[in-house]
Amino acid sequence: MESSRPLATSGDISATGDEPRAADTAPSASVAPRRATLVAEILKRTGVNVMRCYQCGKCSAGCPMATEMTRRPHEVMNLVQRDRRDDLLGSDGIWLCLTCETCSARCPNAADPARVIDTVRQIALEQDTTLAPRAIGAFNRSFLGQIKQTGRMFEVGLAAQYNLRSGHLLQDAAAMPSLLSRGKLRVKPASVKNIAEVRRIFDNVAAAERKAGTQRGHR
Amino acid sequence: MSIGYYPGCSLHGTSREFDESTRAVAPALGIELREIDDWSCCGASSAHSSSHLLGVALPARNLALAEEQGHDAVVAPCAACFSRLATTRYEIAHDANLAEAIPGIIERPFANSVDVVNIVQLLLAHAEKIREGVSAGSGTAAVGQLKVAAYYGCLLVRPVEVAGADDSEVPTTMEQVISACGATPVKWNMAVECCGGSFSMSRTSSVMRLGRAIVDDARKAGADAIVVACPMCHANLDFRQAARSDGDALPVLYLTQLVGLAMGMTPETLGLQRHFVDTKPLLDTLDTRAHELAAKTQAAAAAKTKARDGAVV
Amino acid sequence: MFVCHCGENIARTVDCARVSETLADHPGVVVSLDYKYMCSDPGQNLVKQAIEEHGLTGVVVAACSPHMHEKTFRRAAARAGLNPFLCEMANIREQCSWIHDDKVEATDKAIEIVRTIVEKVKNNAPLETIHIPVTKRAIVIGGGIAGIQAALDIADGGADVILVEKEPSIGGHMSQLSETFPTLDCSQCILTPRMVEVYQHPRITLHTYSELESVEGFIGNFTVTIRKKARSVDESLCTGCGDCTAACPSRKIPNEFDANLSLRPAIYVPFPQAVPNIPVIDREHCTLFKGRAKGREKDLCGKCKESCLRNAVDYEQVDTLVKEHVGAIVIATGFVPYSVGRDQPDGLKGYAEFNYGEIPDVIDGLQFERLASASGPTGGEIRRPSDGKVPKRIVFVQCVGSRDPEKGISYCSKICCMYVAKHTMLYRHKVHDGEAIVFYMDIRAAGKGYEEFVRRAIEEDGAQYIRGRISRMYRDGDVIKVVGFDTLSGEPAIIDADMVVLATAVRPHKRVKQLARMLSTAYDQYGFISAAHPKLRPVETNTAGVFVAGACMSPSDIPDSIATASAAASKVLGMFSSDDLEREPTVAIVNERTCIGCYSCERVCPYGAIEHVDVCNRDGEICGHVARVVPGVCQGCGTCVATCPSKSVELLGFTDEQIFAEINALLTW
Amino acid sequence: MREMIETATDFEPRITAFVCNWCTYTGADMAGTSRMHMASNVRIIRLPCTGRIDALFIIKAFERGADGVIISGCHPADCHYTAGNYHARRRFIVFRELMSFMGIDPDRVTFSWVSAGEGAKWRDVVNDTVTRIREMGPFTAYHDLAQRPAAGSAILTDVAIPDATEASVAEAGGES
Repeated sequence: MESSRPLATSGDISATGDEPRAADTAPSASVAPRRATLVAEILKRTGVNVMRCYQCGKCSAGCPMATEMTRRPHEVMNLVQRDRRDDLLGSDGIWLCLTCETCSARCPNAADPARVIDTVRQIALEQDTTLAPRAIGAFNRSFLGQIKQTGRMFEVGLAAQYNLRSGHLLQDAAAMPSLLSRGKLRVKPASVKNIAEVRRIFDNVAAAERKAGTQRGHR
Repeated sequence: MSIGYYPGCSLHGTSREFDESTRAVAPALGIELREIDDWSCCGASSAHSSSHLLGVALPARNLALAEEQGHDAVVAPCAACFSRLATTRYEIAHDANLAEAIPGIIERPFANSVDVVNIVQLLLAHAEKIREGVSAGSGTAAVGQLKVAAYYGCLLVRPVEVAGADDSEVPTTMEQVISACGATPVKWNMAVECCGGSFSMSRTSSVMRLGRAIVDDARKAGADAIVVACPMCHANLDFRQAARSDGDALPVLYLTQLVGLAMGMTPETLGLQRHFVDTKPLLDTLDTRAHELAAKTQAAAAAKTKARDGAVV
Repeated sequence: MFVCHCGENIARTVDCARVSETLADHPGVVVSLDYKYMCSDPGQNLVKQAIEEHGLTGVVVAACSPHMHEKTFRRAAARAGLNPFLCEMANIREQCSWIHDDKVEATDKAIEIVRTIVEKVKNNAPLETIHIPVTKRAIVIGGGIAGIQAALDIADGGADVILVEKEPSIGGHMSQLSETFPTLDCSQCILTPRMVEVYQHPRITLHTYSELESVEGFIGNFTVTIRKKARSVDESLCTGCGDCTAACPSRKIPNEFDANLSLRPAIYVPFPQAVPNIPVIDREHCTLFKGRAKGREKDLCGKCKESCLRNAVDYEQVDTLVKEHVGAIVIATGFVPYSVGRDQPDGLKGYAEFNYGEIPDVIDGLQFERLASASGPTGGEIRRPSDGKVPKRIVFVQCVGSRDPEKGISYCSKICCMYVAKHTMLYRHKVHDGEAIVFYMDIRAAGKGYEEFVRRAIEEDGAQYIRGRISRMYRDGDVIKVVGFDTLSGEPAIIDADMVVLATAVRPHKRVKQLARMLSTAYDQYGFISAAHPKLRPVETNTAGVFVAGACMSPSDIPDSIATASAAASKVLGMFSSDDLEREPTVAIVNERTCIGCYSCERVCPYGAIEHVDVCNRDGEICGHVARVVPGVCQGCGTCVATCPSKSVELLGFTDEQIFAEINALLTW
Repeated sequence: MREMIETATDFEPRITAFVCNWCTYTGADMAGTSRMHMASNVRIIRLPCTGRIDALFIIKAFERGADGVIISGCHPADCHYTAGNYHARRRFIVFRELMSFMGIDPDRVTFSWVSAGEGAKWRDVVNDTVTRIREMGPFTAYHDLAQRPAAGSAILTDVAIPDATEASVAEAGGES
């Protein structure tokens, strides 16, 4: 008499996006897969509901970088709410965030702007690595390259690689002697003994992400 | 209780004085630190901002090592390392799927059983020992004259659920350690404002601007120096501000260095010579002031005794 | 058996025709039909006709929740000559059609629901409505503007009223206000005459400095106990001359009436127009009582008593308990402002980013009212508390606490938008070169003349409104740095203010939960009293005979408070208009033949409705005793029924037979 | 019939809910008013108060084929009748032991407090209970016992222990 059915939860944000519902719903394969809304995607990745944001601007008020951004944190939240993907992923606001978490600590609605911006950055990189400003992308790539190579970050090498990648060839070059004289720079990198293990972590993460269908584009 | 020591990359490089002072202070407080064998980089913000999973997996390897090596807790003096390790511990504890996936990814058994503490929490737990050391009288007299601004920055107070500070906006833990050292913490406004953190290299101009506001407010509040517990904060407030054109930089001490000075260690042991903003003039001035003051007090006491004796006679 | 479509509400997911067809075959069902709107007149006529035509002995209406329309259909049945308690409702809307999608499934469920109720009705017995007498006196708890209005309206309507106020004077928060929006008329000028009227009204008994201690009884027949706290001044002797107040040597106690912006002595009258104008000794701060509390044998002071020519000061006075019988209760306990400080009650957080309000010259709205009031600590001049300077730039911050779920309050406090606009006007009228800057999120000015009032503040009085929340404020030398963001211009708004006024949230009084429990009335997660129905019964509570008025229900301004107070008063007067009340006969009865007189029922009865009855034999000799339920007192919970070891108690309307019939109908192999 | 469609996965439990009129029934109404969708396996029996609930109601429900029972009333201290729910709670503590004795897994009964304002909580109680009972599978102990004499005399030679249970069930049912 009774058919089995999913226990839908009202107010579930995924209902407005097109997240897969319970597995036993009617097959929807015939419908062309539409990309999930940013709100739904962020909810799925982080559990943060961006619709909680009511645009009070408290995040932007406390943001140390707000003066340098053209898209401030509250505007980023608004662009996510309105699913303005292209405007958002191309905006400087997401790259100028320091992840200092001031916004999230003070957000009256626990809408966690820092986490949202962080996630938007990841979504951007998965779509197109060139979206990141050259300097910031260069820094991150150099940093991760270092870890893959030696298991630890080695500042001289990092600075050299970063300067090459960012095009700021001589940045802080003048400071090198004074850093050296203060014993602050190691000339030779110290490597982790079991470096193979660290490298496998990178491979395993990549494999896991491929499996989860969120493979990063620049790999 | 066995505490694993996670120095992190910075403490083996640009902020080796943080490492030196931590290693010097710990035994004096009866803390045995054992460096985690074969630790690797926590990935910092770079790993995390490229891949959430990588940002958890790299710290998890180190927590798994600590677990294997029999530690109950890990202390990470670097606030950035602390934040990554503590966030990892928090996220794995609150996400069953992640907890299941991690052992496979780091290829190690992992029960997430090791506590993560920062250097402020560790020192605060030994505040009584610090006070004993200070009252033993061997400490540098200058510390008693020192007025400092306790600078927490971001990672020691945020994210609120991870950092474990007593209050994310008006924290007092660092001030308590400073008071235990005999120095005076000033009331100021920038204790939890961001210094620019990881933008030190990639966006130096922003870091200069943010650091300047912090140093200026500390100066306005009457501080002789700023005390930090984060290599990035130190680099941004010391290295970057040393270069400011008005020359109005303030000495920036690691909390461990302050504790070391208070307990009578030499500036060299604590690596103070490695700073860009020279700390020597400040310490010398304060030292002189302390001695003058002591002499004055002594003279006054003597005069009083004399006067009393005179009255009796 | 009648199935309602409720327009599309039920018919959308329940196949009403199938329900009525299926039930038509059910044993005992004579009529089974469905109709678009059963609650409409034609729908009700269908029921009446069917009863008359077929001589029905029971009616089931499958429609909405019984809480919605049970009364409607029972009345319809009664008009057709059927005992109303033979009519029941099957809830196929709230608990079926509205919560399911699948039509087949929902229809099957609806059929099962209806079947159980049909089986129940087969076991229903005709019952007679119970009549209970009404005491035509009311008690009003709280002497603010809502309580004053309710008391006056009830008393003017001809019933006696007892007004209880916990403070030494009535008047409430309204007496502290300077001028009121949207007319800018003086608050005290319109309030004080009403306070005097209360004092002089022959039908109002006023108990100030008193609190409700306990309540017993039920609608129409409550017994309340009032604790009159020791005032230490004999009210019958005191003339209110003020000599004692002048004589008191301890004068450094924060003055609550001035929101702690001034000081008062230990024996004091809260404010000059207080009603009654009789002082009270604040025993917590009085030197004499502090000494006694520490066990000193000799009193340390006695100046007020010495100064009193009428010998009205009485240090030996103790709290007294007064018992009163009333028929109705009005709750009007008002509100307290949220404070941004570190210490907070359960569920709330302070504003660490505002340094917990510990920055001098950051004050709240009520404090600004006192600064602006002619009777306030500065005589109406706007001067900041720290150094008495006239602030040249004031930042007003809206939604502090309110609409801030992370701090524990999600709701809008409703009055702040308006009083902030008023504050900017008062300030600009008094300090012509002053800047009034308001940080707001939205302006909520829904009320007669309200939007115009806010526009006037902006257009004519030059208040500057910036849309955005404040992230942080800190003291920077002589000024307060207010770090905000103008979300409309997209620019940071960092302002050096001389003074900051926080429009803090409106919260229910902290003791109202305790009161609500005493009266068995519901309250929401914040502690505001819940109305019996948010729309249809806004001033009644779920406890019959208990009504509610003013800001203890939800944040309200003065007109709202007065409106709800008058509404509550008219409800009370309506109740008092007849000599007795009708009550549903859902009460327990004892089968005296099987009762063994163990009185287990008496132990569990929450209302004390069980009495002992002697059983006599044919010769009139007492041969045993049994329990009996007093129908007027019994509220019909049925706890005694489930407790009775000899199964001698039944709850009319919910008998064992009825419930087992339901279970049997619901589940069959 | 029932056995035929019941495999481990698509078994649909039948659940009877005994709820008080003032809190949970109103809460369930509120869930409806708020259009909160939920599993349709629950049938509500409205009582004035949880204090009215007799242990026999629950046993009767299981005897008549319920796979699970929900008992829900006002929160402690919020009872419309001041203290009915306290008495109910006290009674159920004793009752749980009786249930195990009678061969009913106490986990088949959900006790909860749902106030008139907690429509969402009611939805969760319903959905959680349905999920849990679905995992536990159908409650067939009493049904099997009832079927046994009908199935043929051969089974009557079975061990004596189930018969003792059967007797107590018959008693419980017989009193209704």
